[in-house]
Amino acid sequence: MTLTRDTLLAAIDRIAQAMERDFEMLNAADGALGDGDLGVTMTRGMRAITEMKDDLPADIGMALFQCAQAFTKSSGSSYGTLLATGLMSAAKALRGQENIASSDLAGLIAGARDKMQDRGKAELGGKTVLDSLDFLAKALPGADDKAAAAAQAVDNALEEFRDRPATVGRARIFAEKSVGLDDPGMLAMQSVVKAAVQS
Amino acid sequence: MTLTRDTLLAAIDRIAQAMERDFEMLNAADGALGDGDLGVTMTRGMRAITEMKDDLPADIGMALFQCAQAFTKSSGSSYGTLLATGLMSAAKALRGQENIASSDLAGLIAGARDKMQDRGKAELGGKTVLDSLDFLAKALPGADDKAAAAAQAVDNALEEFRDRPATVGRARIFAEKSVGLDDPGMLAMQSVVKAAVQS
Amino acid sequence: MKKILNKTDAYVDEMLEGFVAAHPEYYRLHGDSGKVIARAEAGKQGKVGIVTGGGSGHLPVFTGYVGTGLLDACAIGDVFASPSAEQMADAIRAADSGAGVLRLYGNYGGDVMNFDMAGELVEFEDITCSTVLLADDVASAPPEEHEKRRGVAGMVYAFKIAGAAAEEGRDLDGVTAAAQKAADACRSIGAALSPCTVPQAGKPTFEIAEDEMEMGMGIHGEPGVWRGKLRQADEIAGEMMDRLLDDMPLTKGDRVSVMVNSLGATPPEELYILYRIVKARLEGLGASIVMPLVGRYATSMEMAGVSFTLCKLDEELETLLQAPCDCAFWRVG
Amino acid sequence: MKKILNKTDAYVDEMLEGFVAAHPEYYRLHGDSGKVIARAEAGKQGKVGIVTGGGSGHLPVFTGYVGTGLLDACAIGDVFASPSAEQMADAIRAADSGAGVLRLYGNYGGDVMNFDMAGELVEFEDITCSTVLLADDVASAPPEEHEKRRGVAGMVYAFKIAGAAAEEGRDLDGVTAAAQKAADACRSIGAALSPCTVPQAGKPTFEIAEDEMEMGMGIHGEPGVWRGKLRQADEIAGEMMDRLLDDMPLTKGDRVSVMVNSLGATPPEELYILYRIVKARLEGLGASIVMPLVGRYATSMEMAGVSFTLCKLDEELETLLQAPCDCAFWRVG
Ligand SMILES: Nc1ncnc2c1ncn2[C@@H]1O[C@H](COP(=O)(O)OP(=O)(O)O)[C@@H](O)[C@H]1O
Ligand SMILES: Nc1ncnc2c1ncn2[C@@H]1O[C@H](COP(=O)(O)OP(=O)(O)O)[C@@H](O)[C@H]1O
Ligand SMILES: [Mg+2]
Ligand SMILES: [Mg+2]
Ligand SMILES: [Mg+2]
Ligand SMILES: [Mg+2]
Repeated sequence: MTLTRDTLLAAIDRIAQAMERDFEMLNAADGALGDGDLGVTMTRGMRAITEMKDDLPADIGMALFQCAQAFTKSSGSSYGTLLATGLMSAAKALRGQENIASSDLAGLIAGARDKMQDRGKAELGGKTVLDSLDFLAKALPGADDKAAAAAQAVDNALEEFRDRPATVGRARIFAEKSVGLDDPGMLAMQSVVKAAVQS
Repeated sequence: MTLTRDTLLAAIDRIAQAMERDFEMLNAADGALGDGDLGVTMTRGMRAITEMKDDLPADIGMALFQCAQAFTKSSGSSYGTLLATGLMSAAKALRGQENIASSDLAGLIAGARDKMQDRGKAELGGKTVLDSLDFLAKALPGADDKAAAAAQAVDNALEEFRDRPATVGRARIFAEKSVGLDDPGMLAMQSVVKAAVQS
Repeated sequence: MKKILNKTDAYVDEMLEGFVAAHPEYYRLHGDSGKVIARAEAGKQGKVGIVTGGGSGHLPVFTGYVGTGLLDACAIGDVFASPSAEQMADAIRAADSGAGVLRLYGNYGGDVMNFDMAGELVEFEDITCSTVLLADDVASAPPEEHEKRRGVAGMVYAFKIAGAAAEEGRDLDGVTAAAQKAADACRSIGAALSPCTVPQAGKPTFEIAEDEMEMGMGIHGEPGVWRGKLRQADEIAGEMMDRLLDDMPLTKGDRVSVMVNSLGATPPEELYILYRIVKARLEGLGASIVMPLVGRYATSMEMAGVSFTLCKLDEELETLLQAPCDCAFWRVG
Repeated sequence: MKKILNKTDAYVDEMLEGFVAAHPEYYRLHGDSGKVIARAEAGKQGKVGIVTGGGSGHLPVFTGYVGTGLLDACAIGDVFASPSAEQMADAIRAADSGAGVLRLYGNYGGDVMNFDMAGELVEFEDITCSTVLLADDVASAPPEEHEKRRGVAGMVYAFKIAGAAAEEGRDLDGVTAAAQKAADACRSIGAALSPCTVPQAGKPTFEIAEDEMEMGMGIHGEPGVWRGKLRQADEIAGEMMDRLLDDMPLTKGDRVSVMVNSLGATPPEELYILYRIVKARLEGLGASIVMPLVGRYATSMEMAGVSFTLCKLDEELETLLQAPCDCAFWRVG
């Protein structure tokens, strides 16, 4: 299986829909210990991408680059900025190609994770979106069914970190209260990944 | 029957209680077309009088003068100022006396009505407290049972004016809407008079 | 709406205590009623004094506008209640420096009766008083009965203009005439989205549904001209401008100042959204906007809503409006 | 709480349109993102530039403080959302006049990441940047982790002090050092009574019962240190002062400025009631209050509540604090 501009366009539609559906859930999850805007960030970002998606080039690197640009322009929230940073990392690696081999996915995600870590200056294991990406990067290489493995990985990450305290972002101010609560950024990544791999 | 300092003190207690009881009712009546503070005005005023009532002199004129002073200091609302103006008028007439003959009541009320009219520059028949006083002043001379006549007069005044439009104060801005609504100042006078004459 | 206070009966006294403590360079308590504020440094000897008075709960109105080029003294009542005649007389005394005192205040029954009584009191002390009533709220009576209207935010223009005239050294007649001209040049209208709570009453001044607004409502919650669904900002601004311009048409070449005022809770962000329309309307007529005022100039504690005021200027009014003034809430020049 | 607006998506753009229209003598839009505000007249050539940035909904923070003796430019995000790195880079460009630019803003993840990215962008254009983060909210982390704290109203002191240092002609290091000193000297705490509504979210940022308050709540509705029954003003002020003074003890002879700030809906009347206690506490310790600020300096739209900020002064900070400044919301000197 390889991913192309068409696969990307279809995934964008599904992710955009998922974000509209999860708007309240993500706001609420973020609002428990933070400022409650994650649903706003994600719907705005995906709407911005949806608006320009017909103009995306076949060059999948360029296409991801343009998606990242559209997303950042729509807001400067932590999550949006981190996602765009991750997309840029993948975009750079893919520049000039018209498709992504599924065997390259794990490496692209690991690369995104590292760049996002540089940007946000947070540790792995800190109960953030970084950990979801880390689980993804580690689950994909050995898996035959990449879609199922990815869906499982984001679930596992949430499971694994639920009872740990937050250490990053607004929520770390309330580290104890965060025990037992899912990290909103990990929830968002769960929705994104599940929408992306569905078909 | 004559009225003395003792009668006055007892009446003050009853009126003060009536105003506490009618606090919400008077605010609501005033709030329908005005600023909704008549209950506040009346309770504040009566509390101010209650606080100093033990020091009232036997000279009934001086006593009423001091009541008027206490009431005005407690607020400068239209109604408070008018009531105090009326009390001052009676106080002047009674200066040096230790009691009020019941036969003098009508004249004192008529005098108060006139001074209040000067102060507020409103016409009689305008659906205000002036009309309640006017009804009182006219009902008392012929009546044997002054208490019953007074209670009847304030009821009659309300009855008579209920379906007329307001022409004075905040409510006149909504003259049409005021048709069918009781004037809050007339309602307050009804409560005051009924509490005063009860025994 | 919740409030931060101690005993409701102490609200105004404690407020004034903090007020003079926070701004000792501008304000001081005068006399011993505890409810009269005068300038920290009295105006020039021989300057006409200007006093105002009214209920608390409208800051910066009334007492905030005591200051250079503005008012000399202010009598302060309980929340939304007129001060007493005795307090007003004290304010007049504080403002007097021998050249007479203008009483400049809103057209409300209690205030009128009490300022009249106060005038009678100080007459014995040979203080000459004049009166100008603000009656700028177009929602409160038709044009034929404009003298019955309530006074609202337009009083800020009158304070400013009269204050500048007095500072300039005009005599009582001159200051009174300038104040009257300013009062006549102002038209206001308000729209409320939520009530406020008078501490002593303990509950909101009125009730209004979550999706409703009221056009033309008074600053104490007096009813307006219609109540209906909350509309979009541009529509609200459009109707408010319609009503003001119906009452005082403006045309090409007119010069006008405009105030877009928050009644309290409404944040400046929303005022700026409204101001776009106000500006477009006035400029569309060919009028020029002079010194627009967008902010909280006359409020009702935590009421949500806005008012617009137009003040049509001739050369004299414009010069006086732009003259320097200084108080804790407003500075020009 | 109801809002006056048009389309929620247009809220910030329309707000800024009205903002520059109402105050053309102070502000102009810079660049073509529509979300960068610069001084109407650029600062002196060779002056160190100061930029800030952050979400909308906090007026006068952030963009209101662009002005003489204050900031040079500001990047504006959506309500409560960080602006993008590109907008921040634009603001840095607007502020630069060759002497470097200080990035002075609140410690929030999105803002930090984006200002870092913006710095990387303008490095290519040979603009040198320095950074000072405001982290004054004592409720948001214990003293040992003070660098993790959120930035709240203390930023107003930092803007003022850094702005005066830049206006004085100090170089980038000097301005940065003054800003850092100001940031280190500030401690804030807030207490919220009601939430506000982010237009795009359409519902309140949090829910709180009619008789409850939350101590230590953040300006975007981030949770505080306790939630409980609404207390009396004097108790609230007492606890807020306790928490500030625990974190930064003051003693006889200390000089301190204090801000008693409304988060939006809370009217100035209530701030004055609180200020009595603030003043008594500080004077009781033998500290002297310099230039108390009581009003709306940093808000969250129509949120009801207050914040207190202490800014402990040495001679340098006091001089810079009292130097002249001028913007549409604040003027000193
Ligand atoms: N520095 C960081 N490094 C990694 N992930 C982060 C960082 N900061 C925030 N996150 C992630 O972003 C989520 C919050 O995003 P968002 O609501 O946009 O934050 P904010 O509103 O504070 O800008 C968190 O749940 C976490 O997963
Ligand atoms: N000028 C007036 N002359 C006679 N009565 C008046 C006048 N103004 C008001 N009133 C009476 O006072 C009542 C309202 O009193 P109040 O609530 O104190 O007024 P406000 O709050 O407007 O000062 C009215 O119902 C009316 O009976
Ligand atoms: Mg968030
Ligand atoms: Mg009333
Ligand atoms: Mg009243
Ligand atoms: Mg956010």
